[in-house]
Amino acid sequence: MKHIVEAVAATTHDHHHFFHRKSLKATAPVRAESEEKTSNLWFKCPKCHELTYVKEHLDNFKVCQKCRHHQRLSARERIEFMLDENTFVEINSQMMAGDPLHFANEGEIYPDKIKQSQRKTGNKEALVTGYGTIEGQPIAIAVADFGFLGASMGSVFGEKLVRLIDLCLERRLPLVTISCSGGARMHEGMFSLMQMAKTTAALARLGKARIPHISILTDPCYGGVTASYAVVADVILAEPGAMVGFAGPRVIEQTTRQKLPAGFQTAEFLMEHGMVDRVTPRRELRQEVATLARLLDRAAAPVAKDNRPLFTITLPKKIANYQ
Amino acid sequence: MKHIVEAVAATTHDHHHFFHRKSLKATAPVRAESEEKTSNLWFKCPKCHELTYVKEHLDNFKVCQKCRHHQRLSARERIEFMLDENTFVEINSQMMAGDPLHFANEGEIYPDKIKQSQRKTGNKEALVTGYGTIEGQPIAIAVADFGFLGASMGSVFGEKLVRLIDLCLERRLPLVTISCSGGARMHEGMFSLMQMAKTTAALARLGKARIPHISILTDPCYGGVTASYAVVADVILAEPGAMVGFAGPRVIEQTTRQKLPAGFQTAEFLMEHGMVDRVTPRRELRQEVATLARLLDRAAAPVAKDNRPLFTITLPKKIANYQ
Amino acid sequence: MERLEELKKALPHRKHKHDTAPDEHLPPVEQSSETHEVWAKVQLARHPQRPHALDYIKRLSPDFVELHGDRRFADDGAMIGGIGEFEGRSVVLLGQQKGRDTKENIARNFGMPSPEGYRKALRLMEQADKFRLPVLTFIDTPGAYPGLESEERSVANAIAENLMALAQLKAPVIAVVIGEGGSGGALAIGLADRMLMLENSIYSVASPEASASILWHDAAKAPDAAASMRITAQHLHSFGIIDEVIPEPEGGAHTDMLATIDAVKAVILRNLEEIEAQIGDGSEDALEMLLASRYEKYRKIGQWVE
Amino acid sequence: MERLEELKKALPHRKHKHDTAPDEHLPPVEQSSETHEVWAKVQLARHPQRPHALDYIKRLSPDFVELHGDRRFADDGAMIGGIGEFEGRSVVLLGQQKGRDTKENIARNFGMPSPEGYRKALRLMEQADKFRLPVLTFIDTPGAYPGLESEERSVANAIAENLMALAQLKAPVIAVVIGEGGSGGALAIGLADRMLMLENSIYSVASPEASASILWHDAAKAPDAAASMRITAQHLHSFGIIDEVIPEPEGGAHTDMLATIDAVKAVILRNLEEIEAQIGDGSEDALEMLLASRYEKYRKIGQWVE
Ligand SMILES: [Zn+2]
Ligand SMILES: [Zn+2]
Repeated sequence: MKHIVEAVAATTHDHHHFFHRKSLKATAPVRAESEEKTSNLWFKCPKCHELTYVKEHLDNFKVCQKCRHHQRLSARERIEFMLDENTFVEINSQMMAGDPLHFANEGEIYPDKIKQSQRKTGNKEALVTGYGTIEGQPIAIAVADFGFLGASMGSVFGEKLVRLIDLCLERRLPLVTISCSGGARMHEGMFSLMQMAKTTAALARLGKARIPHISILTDPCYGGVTASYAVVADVILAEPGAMVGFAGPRVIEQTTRQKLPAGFQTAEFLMEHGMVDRVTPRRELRQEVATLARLLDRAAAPVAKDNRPLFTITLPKKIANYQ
Repeated sequence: MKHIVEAVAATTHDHHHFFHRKSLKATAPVRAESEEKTSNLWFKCPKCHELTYVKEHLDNFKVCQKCRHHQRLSARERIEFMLDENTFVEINSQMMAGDPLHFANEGEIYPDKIKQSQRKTGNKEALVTGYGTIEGQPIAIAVADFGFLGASMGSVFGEKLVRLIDLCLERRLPLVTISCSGGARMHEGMFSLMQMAKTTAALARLGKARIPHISILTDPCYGGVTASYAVVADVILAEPGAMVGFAGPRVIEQTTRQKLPAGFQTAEFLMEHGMVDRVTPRRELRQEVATLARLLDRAAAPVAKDNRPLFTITLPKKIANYQ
Repeated sequence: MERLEELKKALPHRKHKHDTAPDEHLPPVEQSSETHEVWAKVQLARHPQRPHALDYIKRLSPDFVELHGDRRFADDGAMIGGIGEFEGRSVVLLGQQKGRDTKENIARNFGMPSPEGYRKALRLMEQADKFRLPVLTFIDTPGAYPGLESEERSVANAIAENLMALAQLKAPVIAVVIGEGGSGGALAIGLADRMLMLENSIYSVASPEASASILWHDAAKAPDAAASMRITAQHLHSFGIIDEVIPEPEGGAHTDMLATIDAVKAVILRNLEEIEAQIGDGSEDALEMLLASRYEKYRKIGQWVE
Repeated sequence: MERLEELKKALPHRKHKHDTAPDEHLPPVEQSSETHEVWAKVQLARHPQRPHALDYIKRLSPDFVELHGDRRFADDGAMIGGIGEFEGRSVVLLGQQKGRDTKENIARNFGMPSPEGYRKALRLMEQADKFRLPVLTFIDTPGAYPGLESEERSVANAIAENLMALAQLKAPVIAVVIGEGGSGGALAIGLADRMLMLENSIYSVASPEASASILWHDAAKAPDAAASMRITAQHLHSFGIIDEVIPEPEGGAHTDMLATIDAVKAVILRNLEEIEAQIGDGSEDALEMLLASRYEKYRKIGQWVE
């Protein structure tokens, strides 16, 4: 179904001014998802097959104008879209996975898999962390990159998130997490499973300090991430159509022989079942997260009866040197 | 279906020695429920129509030996059965209802309805409160009497429970409530509804002092009582077959036209739906409540960081004079 | 009817005494004119064009962000909850929401919350406690939904747990009855430091219809029940059960929504500022005293003879 | 196989360093004998006659009172919870329970809890926190039940909230893997001050079968997956992920249930007494320090390079 290019441009254009001057830089590689790509000029939506100028598609933050399909974003794209320009300061960018299990799979060793993902995404690991502002509101942010081994949570993912939480505790910065994950980092075995406990225990400290955590669930989000930090938040937002769950649909069908209902595990399914606070279109996320952070950021630090801090947070010495 | 009396006596007899030496005194009037009564000698079970010697029936705490139907008990019978002999000390026995609404219904004024119930039950109000021991374990106890205006919760019901909670706070006594209720005391209007807030707010203080509350739900228990203190407890027990809910079955059928499932709102239904901790046969209640109270009674009073009590409980001056 | 209304208001506000016999008698119920007058209030309280919870919430907090779901089972359209800014401070806002038309009424179950609606409110009360955010609640419900599933997932447990959370919530709580205060289903967001009612709102232990069928087995006698059960703002104020009656425009709130909402807003703000002044720096000691006075408020409600 | 076992045990317990490259290489995986040995452990961990959670609970706490239901939706037979006395103090006991026969297995869903099972555990964890009661958990599950309803009522939310509750629970928490530690569904009652494992128990991020199908698209390769994923008590002890391996009778726990249970009882008691000694009078300060050290325990788990 071919649209007249001008019409597309026109409608997209209208949409354009609805957005603040931000838009994804054209340089950002448009291949976070393995969509069919007609050419560098055109983008073909994998869901409704609508054709859109790549430039327009980027202006609309990779959301299809016709069917609203929210294409996956890399961590860099997501940070660029969410944060005010030039305010993002990355921390712990150099941390890299160890290889505690000396994992090899069909002749390919884990360190090589890591190097492949690093080349592919430009990140050293699946989670990118740092701080900046959204609509002027200071926040700390952790963004998972599905391109990096399916954003699987391993030791580095966990430690970087926990160090970011240390920063939040030290500077009373609201925490924003933008999660997606294919599940555990099998290559790190039980080290990976334990990151669920580690990250959630860190959030417990954040909560006791009355610092807000806003979690955004993006497509796809399964396994350990969904069953730990990503759903223990003061507010949980989900992008329209995002697939979010604990066990994958295939496993459920095999185990239960049950026919899964339409829309199973979509963001809308979760909303209906009371599991997310809001399903928020991508272009409204900036404003909404900024508002929520501002509203929840006012709570004073808890003070004990004699005004001594209710509990002392032991922060690791190394907070100082971040880079 | 007529049993040979000896057989009945024999079976009942066997049962007898399973119980500790306690049994309901024969003098207790056997008419808590409007069952058909063949004569003073025999008791006919309203459910399975089994005939039992009244004496045997009392020995089995008014539980039908054949079908296990748990006949309703008056507050006096309940206290006599639950507490070690001669350990019960009643408090606030003289409190009587006011008449804030000057309520009259078809020529009959509220104070007269009160007098009728007082004659019928021997209590001044629907709730009997005091303290004593169960299997040696000291506890405070509040027992509702369905015979008194359907154990409806009015001002006195609420104030007596809250004063008992004051006693628990002062002496760190576990609280045992044995509830049944037909709902709100219409005659006191909003004063009655507000007792839900008053009693629950008092339980909040009990909880903060880490003093346990064990709630026993008995047949029938509906409305305000079920939606306030009776289900805010550390452990909720229910007698087999007890009908417990918020809205009555009739109201639900009228509103929803839905066919209600068999066993709807029975204790077993609640257990299946996760709402009660245990369904406990009457003759096991003493032992179970004593064990639970002992296990939960060990928590020390909460101490703040500087060992000052975590919060000061303001107790009304009048705790001293109870009678 | 107005004349009687003036007379009523002129009655001195009696601080009821709880431990002695009621010293003076309320005027006996003149069946007809009193009944007529009370029933007029009931109809105004239920007026289809009366402002609903969301109308207040959006005006008091333009940047209100609605938060959905109980994180256990489902989202309930009959209960609205979320956070927003109210006159410069962050607050949690809760309310039962009726529909404006049949379609919306079906979606919102006519403002009758299910267990998950109360548990959504519970979750937001816990958030208010965590961040020490004042809570404003707008009460307008015929009662908790009396359905099969409400019993399966225990609306009774949900109501009771809300009362516990509100009793321990370390921040100011202000509740306003804006229409129908339907029994326990209303009280579940109504244990507060300040209890306010609009002049033509009602708050009752059971609806007039239910009361009539209980008392006289004839729901048609609802007007008589409404009169004898003392469910008007004025009655409840005289009993000390509510703290303040908020005047409505002549003819009822629906005749001038904006004026009504702004009147409510002003009264809420005054009450909130009074409580905030008492709390001062919000130290734990100050908040413990807030809870103690909230407890005393309910401890005093009741009339008996010793 | 025993010889290799001895050799393994003789390896010095390495306190893993988290912020430098792993300094010495674990012996490479000799495919056959290691695989064979690990798979034998997996089969013992899953042995139908292996002692189950209730066997331990009833022996450690003869007066154990089982408490049912999550007070939200239902009671789940796959999760056992309650209170009882353990060597003179009141404790909360939790465990995933498998069935002994098909009938019981169906009733208990083969020890695979649903969301309401985890929420029953949550409720009892909150009670333990309220009364400062130590919590003993017995882990034995293939994993959380992967069903349609588990997603509807969000088992993910239930697991995460358990982890939060355990992280803040102001009383000692001791977890023991007595059979199968099935991924997040096991961890949901496994965030503890002391993490113990029976010698022939396993604890893995995914079951051997699931790992094999993920890694090689062939569940039949479960034995290879079990070996390479390092899921035995010995491996996890060497990684510092668990604190102590509890020896079993020769041939496995099922050969002498009582001996196994009493061995576990002794190790639990020792660990509990150690923690109680640290807590002393149980003042808030002491309990804050308990939580801080529990946090540090998990903060240290992970290997990376900077
Ligand atoms: Zn499209
Ligand atoms: Zn019978």
